[in-house]
Amino acid sequence: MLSIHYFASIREALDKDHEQLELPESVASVADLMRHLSTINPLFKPILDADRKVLVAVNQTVVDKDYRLSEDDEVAFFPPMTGG
Amino acid sequence: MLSIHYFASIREALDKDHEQLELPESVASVADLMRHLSTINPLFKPILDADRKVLVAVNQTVVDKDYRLSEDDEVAFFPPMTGG
Amino acid sequence: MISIQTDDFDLAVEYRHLRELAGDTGAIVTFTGLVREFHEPEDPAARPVTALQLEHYPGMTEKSLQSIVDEANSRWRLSGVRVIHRVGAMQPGDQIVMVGTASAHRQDAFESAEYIMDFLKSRAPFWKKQLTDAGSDWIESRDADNVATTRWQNSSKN
Amino acid sequence: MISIQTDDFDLAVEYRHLRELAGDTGAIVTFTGLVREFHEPEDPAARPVTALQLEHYPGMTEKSLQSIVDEANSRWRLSGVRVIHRVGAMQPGDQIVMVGTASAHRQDAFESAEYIMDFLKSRAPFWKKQLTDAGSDWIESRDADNVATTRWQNSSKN
Repeated sequence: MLSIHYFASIREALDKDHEQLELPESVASVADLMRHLSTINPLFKPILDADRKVLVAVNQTVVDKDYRLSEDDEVAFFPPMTGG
Repeated sequence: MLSIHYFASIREALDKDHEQLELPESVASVADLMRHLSTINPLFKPILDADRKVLVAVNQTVVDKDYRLSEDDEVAFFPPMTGG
Repeated sequence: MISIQTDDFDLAVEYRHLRELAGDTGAIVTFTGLVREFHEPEDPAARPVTALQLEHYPGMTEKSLQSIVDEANSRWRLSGVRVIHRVGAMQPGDQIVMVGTASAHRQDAFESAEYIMDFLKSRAPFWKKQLTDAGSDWIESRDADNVATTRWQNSSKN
Repeated sequence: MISIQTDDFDLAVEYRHLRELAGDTGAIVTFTGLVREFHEPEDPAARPVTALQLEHYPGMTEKSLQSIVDEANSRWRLSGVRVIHRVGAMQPGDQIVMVGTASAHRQDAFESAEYIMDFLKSRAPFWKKQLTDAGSDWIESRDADNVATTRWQNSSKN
């Protein structure tokens, strides 16, 4: 089971901070997962279409979109960080 | 009247922190003054001979050895500064 | 030591701890970040911020900060490092973040504090939302902050 | 503001003053220098320092520091600068010097504090004499401190 977290503007756009998802067979990479989420959730599409940057972390480390997912990964989507 | 100040290791070597001196006719530059002081005070010579660096300030600004002195200048001799 | 907390912090206490650490410390640098009333004062349409909301990613934030501090410790000879980052609701003038570094040498203390702040700004999962009388909006990351980390790529100290 | 004093200082008080200054301050950097027990720990013959004596040139020291601070104010946008340098007798662990800078931006606060410290080290008339159980000697200026100022020659900020 994938555990997916959303933060900041993305959390607000989706109106949820967290969901669980059985890793579909068609999903191998992070990019695949993003396409899959857009398909099942219309709110997700504008987030990916917008020219704003979306960062992805898997198991609390930022990864590229071609990162290969495993069952039970913790995935997070968020905008560029603005600490300090 | 020149007012001459000595600081730190130079003050200790000369065993004085301050003296007054009528600007001699032979003295135009700081270098001239240093030669003159070496002549009249044997304690001054090793300070100039040593390879340690001597800095000179006139009227509280560090100057080169060819700086031209004026009557009533405040001259100071000291080793490289070590603040902080 | 790293803390993520909603509470305010006392710089004097943190400074005293850095000073009391073992080692022949000669230099202590502290950086404190405060909530600004105008995030982009160059923008003539900017309105004064009335409140700031700071969100983070529990778990990943601590891990990110720890790896930034670990890297600083490997690049510079430090006798102590302290990082505090607040989350939750804050107001203009409030303290958001502090970084304190202690070292035998001033250059190590300065550079490591700058290094930690540069990476904390764009590599640790924090997000800021500001409230003005015109509504609320998420503060976008500044290009300057994103490029600030690149200056450390070719400058391993030791 | 610049102070040359024999008394110790309280970083918390100075930080509070910098924070209270007018202006939309977002960043405060403080540097504090402490008396080290070993000035040159690399020297195997080095003996622990038991006391430090700090001498200055009354009048010129204040002028030198003021011109360093003026130059920092012209290079960076600062809402406040504080410099305190102690003179007289001190012991290992004692505070010798502090520099505090406040600015809207962290880079300005960091760079100006480093700039002031670099010049204060080798361009302001202070001299240190250390006492060990082997006697007393004047601390010689470090080459690193003398060259530290050169890095600012080609980097006017604005």
